[in-house]
Amino acid sequence: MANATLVSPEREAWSTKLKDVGFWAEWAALVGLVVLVVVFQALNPTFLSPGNIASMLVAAAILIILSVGQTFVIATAGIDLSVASTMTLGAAAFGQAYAAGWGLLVSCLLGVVAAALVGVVNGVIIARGRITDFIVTLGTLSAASGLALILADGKPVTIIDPALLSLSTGGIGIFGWSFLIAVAVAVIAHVVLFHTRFGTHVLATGGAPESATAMGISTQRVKIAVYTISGTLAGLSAILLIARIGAAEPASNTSFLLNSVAAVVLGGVSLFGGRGTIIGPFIGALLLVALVNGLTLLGVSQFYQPLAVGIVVVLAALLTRFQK
Amino acid sequence: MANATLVSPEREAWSTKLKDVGFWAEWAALVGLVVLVVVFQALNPTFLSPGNIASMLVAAAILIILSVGQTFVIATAGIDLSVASTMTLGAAAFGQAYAAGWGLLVSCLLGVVAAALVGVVNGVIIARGRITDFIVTLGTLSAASGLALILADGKPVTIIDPALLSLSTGGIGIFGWSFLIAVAVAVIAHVVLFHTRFGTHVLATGGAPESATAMGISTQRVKIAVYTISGTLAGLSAILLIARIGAAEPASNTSFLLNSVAAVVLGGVSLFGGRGTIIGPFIGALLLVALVNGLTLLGVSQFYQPLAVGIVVVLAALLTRFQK
Amino acid sequence: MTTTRPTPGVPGGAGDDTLLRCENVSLSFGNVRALVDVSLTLRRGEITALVGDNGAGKSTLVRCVSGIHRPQSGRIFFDGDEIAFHSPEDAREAGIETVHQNLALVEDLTVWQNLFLNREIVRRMGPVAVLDRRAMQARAKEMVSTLAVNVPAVRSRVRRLSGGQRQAVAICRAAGFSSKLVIMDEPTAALGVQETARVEELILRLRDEGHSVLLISHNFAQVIRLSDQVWVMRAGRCVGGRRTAGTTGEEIVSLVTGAADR
Amino acid sequence: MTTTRPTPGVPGGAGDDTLLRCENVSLSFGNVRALVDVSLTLRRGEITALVGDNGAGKSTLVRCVSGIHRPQSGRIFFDGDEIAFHSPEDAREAGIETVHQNLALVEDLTVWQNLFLNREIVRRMGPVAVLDRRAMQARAKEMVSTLAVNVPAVRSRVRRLSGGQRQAVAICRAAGFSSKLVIMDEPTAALGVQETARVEELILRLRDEGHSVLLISHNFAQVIRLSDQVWVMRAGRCVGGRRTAGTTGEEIVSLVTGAADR
Amino acid sequence: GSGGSTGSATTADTIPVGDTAAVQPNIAAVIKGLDNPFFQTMKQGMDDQAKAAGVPVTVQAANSITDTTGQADKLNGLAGQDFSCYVVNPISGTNLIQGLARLSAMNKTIVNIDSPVDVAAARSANVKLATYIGTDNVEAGRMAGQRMAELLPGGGDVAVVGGIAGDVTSGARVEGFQQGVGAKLKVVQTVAANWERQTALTAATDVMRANPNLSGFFVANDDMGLGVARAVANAGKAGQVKVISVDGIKDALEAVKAGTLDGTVAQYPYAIGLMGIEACQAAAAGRSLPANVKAPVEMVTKENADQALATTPKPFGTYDDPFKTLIQ
Ligand SMILES: Nc1ncnc2c1ncn2[C@@H]1O[C@H](COP(=O)(O)OP(=O)(O)OP(=O)(O)O)[C@@H](O)[C@H]1O
Ligand SMILES: Nc1ncnc2c1ncn2[C@@H]1O[C@H](COP(=O)(O)OP(=O)(O)OP(=O)(O)O)[C@@H](O)[C@H]1O
Ligand SMILES: O[C@@H]1[C@H](O)[C@H](O)CO[C@H]1O
Ligand SMILES: [Mg+2]
Ligand SMILES: [Mg+2]
Repeated sequence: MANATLVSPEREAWSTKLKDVGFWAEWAALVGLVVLVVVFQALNPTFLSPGNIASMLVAAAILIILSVGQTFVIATAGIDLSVASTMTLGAAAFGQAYAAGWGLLVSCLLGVVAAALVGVVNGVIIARGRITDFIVTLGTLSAASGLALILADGKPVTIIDPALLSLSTGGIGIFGWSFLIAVAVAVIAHVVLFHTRFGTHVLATGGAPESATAMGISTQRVKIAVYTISGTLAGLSAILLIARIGAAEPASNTSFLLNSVAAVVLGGVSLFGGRGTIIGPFIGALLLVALVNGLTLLGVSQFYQPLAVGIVVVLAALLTRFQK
Repeated sequence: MANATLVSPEREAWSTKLKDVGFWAEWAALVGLVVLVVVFQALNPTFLSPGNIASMLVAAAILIILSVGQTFVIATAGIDLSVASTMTLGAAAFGQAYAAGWGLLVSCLLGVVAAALVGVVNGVIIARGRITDFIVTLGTLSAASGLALILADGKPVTIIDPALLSLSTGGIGIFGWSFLIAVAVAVIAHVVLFHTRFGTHVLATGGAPESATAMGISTQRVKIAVYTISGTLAGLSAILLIARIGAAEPASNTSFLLNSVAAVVLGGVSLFGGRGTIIGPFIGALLLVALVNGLTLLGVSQFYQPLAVGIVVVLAALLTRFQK
Repeated sequence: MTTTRPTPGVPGGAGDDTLLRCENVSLSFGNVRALVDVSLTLRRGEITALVGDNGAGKSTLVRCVSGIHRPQSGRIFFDGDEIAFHSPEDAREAGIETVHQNLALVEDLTVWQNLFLNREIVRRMGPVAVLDRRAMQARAKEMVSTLAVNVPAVRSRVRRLSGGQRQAVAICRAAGFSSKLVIMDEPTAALGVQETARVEELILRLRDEGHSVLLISHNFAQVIRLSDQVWVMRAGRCVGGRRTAGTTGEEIVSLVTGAADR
Repeated sequence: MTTTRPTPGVPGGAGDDTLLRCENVSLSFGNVRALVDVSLTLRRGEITALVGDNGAGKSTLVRCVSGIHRPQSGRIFFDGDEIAFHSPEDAREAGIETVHQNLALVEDLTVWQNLFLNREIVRRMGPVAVLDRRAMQARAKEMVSTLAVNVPAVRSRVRRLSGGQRQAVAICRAAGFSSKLVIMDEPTAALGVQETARVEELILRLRDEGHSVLLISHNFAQVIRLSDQVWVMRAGRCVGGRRTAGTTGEEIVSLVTGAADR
Repeated sequence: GSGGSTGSATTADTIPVGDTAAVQPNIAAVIKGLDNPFFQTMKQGMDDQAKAAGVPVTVQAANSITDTTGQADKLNGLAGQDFSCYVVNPISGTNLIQGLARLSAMNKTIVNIDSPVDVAAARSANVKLATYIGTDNVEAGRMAGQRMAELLPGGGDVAVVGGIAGDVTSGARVEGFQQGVGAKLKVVQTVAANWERQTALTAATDVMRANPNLSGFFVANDDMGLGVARAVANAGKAGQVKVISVDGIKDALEAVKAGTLDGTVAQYPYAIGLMGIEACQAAAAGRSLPANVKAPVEMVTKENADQALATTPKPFGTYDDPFKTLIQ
């Protein structure tokens, strides 16, 4: 085909790619994951048992979805510190609706809408108010968790729903439904980021906001959109969280915040914006979940676990350098 | 004087400065603090009582010192997510030394040295390994808190020491010793940042690393230095923390992390590096402490406090825009 | 040789073939008066040059016309209508493409992505519009090969290109979309001889194809070589205009430096 | 007119007054061969020009000499000794100041801070060395006023300056410190006529004061006007050298484009 | 423990020292964190008693149960105000010492509930506590351990899910549990789940994978306990792996009734909060208070879960409340 030959001489050879530091930086999470899997499997053969893989994948689902949302934000050189609290607010909204007897569907919808609204608020304040992302989402982190407490009056609502239960326990083979949802989210996100105009504009907004503006891209609208995406995905995560623990709690879920950012950065996405992949953060999230799973399987003492996690995170990042 | 006249025509008029958005951005924290003080005082006259001012200032001391360290790091376009854990490690080191009967002075020294070492490790990995600050300090966040747990075997050490107690309760007038120490740290930091070669190089490293390198500045050395400063100040904070809570605990002090960054950003320092003040973060820290204190005085319900904090933080940041 | 005062519509006579007219446009940044009552016109199908010292306000005027800044006072007419662009997108919609002095490229995107930035070619796939990468890459190759000597690969990121290669990309982009007016802010500043020659060819070709061009340049030889009309700015003001045919490099230099006033 | 082959030490005859000598310097970025066996020399007290198309490797060579890149093979001699700079600081210590093509300014610092970057004047106050801001500001004013036309205030941040004003600051910095060799990578690319004239004056003054200058420029008229020796690069190679007195703009163009080889 | 007295030199305009029951205390309380139903129930006990007695009470809480300095800040904020009695539930043994020293210097009444203030630290800082009302966390853990031993007479392997690593309360409960289980049961693994239900669920899943023969979990609080119970159910090991936790929140009682949870050591924060207010009343009335009051603790199992649920948040059994008579 004429087109193909036109393009092929420009396709960089794989050998060149392999020598390129940037390439390895983007795939550090994968290398880290593979190393981790090999080590853990050698030390404890149950690690790669179907049952354990299945539970790791389910455990990773929420983190993956949050990280995908975070990736969009970080690609615009922003950061969403409110993801975890937004998820909490979504859960609280769901819980109240469910407790009021509005049914599963309406409750799900309300949970997602509440979370999406936090995203919209983030986006509007950041874009129109031109305030640093960090401080705005730090503010909504606090505000959303406050709202969740107020809404739920600080009490968890136990949710016993067969549909939700099967969401967290059922699946196809070793792939639980919640993991499959996470995969679907990641695939859609990949298409949006790399195969739509919007995706290109997200990267341009992050990489060179002034240039994007000069080319007529409304960086404000892009900013609002990415925060809305992040909020909406936090809402979706809230449903998976409720399905998983069987309750809608106003608890703070702080560990999800730093982990979502860590997954994105381990996934090779620059915090300075303009570059990004979806597969990277996806693998980054798997890496973090596999790490804790493996350490627990090995029976590493609770005091040594944080140390081990810290060292592995730094080593995974260092991988990018050794490959040169 | 000849020199003075040479310079004076270039001194920007105050009226011009007041019209400049950048100027207000840098002073948003002060405006926010003044507004807050006026509102709280109107609602509850005990707010500005000497006793309450004194306790606010003491309460702010640790946050101020951590924020000063964080400012140096952020001025180089980095971020130190490990400050709070480093402080915890410093406290744990202090606790073990004290429990072993090594005396107050040696214990203090050990606490500071342990924390400074974490800073050095951060700096070396970031500078030499060229890994993103975020991921390295996220790793040391985890690793340092793990080390603290291991060192302390997960148990707090009660420290009953008259000298430490007077550090947290004594002072000059309404100024407690710990606040005075924080002021001294801030003054020294200001001199270092604005009146030494090192300070200029810090700003250059953050503002335009390639240009700084081209001018022969070793940005690696600067990076190592700022993380060491941040670690050392975290060690100093550990001593004040022990004095305040009367124990060396290995538990994490997570709230200090986000608060230290919030104080810096509210203080008008850009997370993109290259610009910074010390007075801004100083006031930012006071603002955050006054906010919680005021809400407590007003008896705002626990559930509404996070909401109020979130809204005020965003409003304080928004101030920068309304002033135009 | 008479000095044409910068009265709207007047320079050179005819008023009907005016494409762009600025009337008393002013803009200050704080206490820097970047533009002071600037009035000038630009004729359809011509190459108009804008010259002046560093800091004279040329780029600021360009940014007003291309929708980045909004003048604080004064009016701008384009193609017969008074315009008040709210964004660069409006200006591009109206048919004004600009090569900015800072190039306005996104370093982390590839050459073809930059060329089609906010002008992406999409294919409808059911409800969604998907980027037609292949079409854009093929078209990008064509666009680039007309201009550059060391042709940059259209799939390489702009970050990897040399200064001159970047300039070529930015120019390709402005020339590549059918527009009424192409503004070029110092398009050959970083270019080598061969590239400069190609850009000059391209500028002439654009004119011949009926586009109008506003060219900012410090290279007066080039200005004399290419332009039909020259406007001179000094310290934020438009201090004069000349038909190129009736002037010389020396006269322009004297206008730029203000020697003519003394 | 004989073509001087770029043999070290040979161009023009004498070998003793050689300040800089590159021998077979090569450097690749991935599979981009930016420099291929480049050999050239630069004489003490002369202005040496380096010309070539965009992407020919000029800036890369400059970065090797000023300590930013290290050549993958080949040797560089400066002032009689073989050098292997580990950092730009080493190069500055050795007496090489550079005006980089990207200017190497820190936008958030003021003009005077940029001028004295890593060359700050300090006062000892007991154990600590405190910046002498007043002295630096006064000195900065002097430095800037020799060059710029629209003199930027030395206390304003570089972010606020126009492209030309920035260039002026970068040149002032390189010229302001006594150095053996001043390298200028396209120093007048963004400058107006008056500024260009001043920079050319400055370059000549530097030479007259005994400094050596390496000038990169796409403006061949300027090269002919200023330089004593011209080296030509094409696609990473140094393809020829000429004494300026014995060449013409046309010959240089033909060397640059490769027409001379055909 | 001597009763504190209301009024002091610095607050001369308030009610003078008096022995009449009509003297009403003005109460401030600082507790741990309201994001856990345990503390909300505690607050509910305080509010109910204050309402019944018609005394004002202001309840403040730390941002979370790790926020030691934040809690100290809150106490300091309240210390400057005109309260006569302070009810405190400190996060650690010493984190409130500084503020308490200030209160003692002003002769305010201090009632310590739930977690005890460190005795040595209190002595050295001249902190005078009017009374301590609370449960012994080691004791609560021990009860859970004994129950676990009863449930697993044949012995076996058990695992422990704690709160945040290094947390004092969690540590005390785990210590008690280990004392209580006896020699037959072996604690094979201890993990930290940060007081989060989701984290506990994941950790318990992993622990069961690592120890296929596991027969029981001790969990440091109910919220995490419910997550662990779910992990057990998900693994299809319901009934096979026993789960016992601590607190006695409503959802946990229901889970015990339903059989998903095998037991919870109910601490009755409601009673603790209520008695805290009563203590203030008694002190204001000039009565002398007992130094140590043991709050009720019940092992709730399937047998008595109905009873517990019927009276929740109040204890279902009878318990000794020495303050009742003092404020009569
Ligand atoms: N965003 C801005 N904020 C403040 N001042 C500005 C800004 N943009 C331009 N200026 C100032 O306005 C004046 C005109 O600048 P402009 O960039 O238009 O000059 P120019 O004619 O394009 O110069 P050059 O030939 O150097 O590019 C200069 O003094 C410049 O410092
Ligand atoms: N850091 C880098 N990484 C990869 N390629 C580079 C890098 N720097 C330069 N190059 C490539 O090396 C070649 C030479 O570039 P260089 O900047 O030296 O050219 P130049 O002669 O200065 O051109 P110009 O006149 O346009 O400034 C170009 O093809 C460029 O794309
Ligand atoms: O006593 C309380 C509760 O058990 C809570 O669940 C965790 O923190 C402890 O201090
Ligand atoms: Mg310009
Ligand atoms: Mg170059």
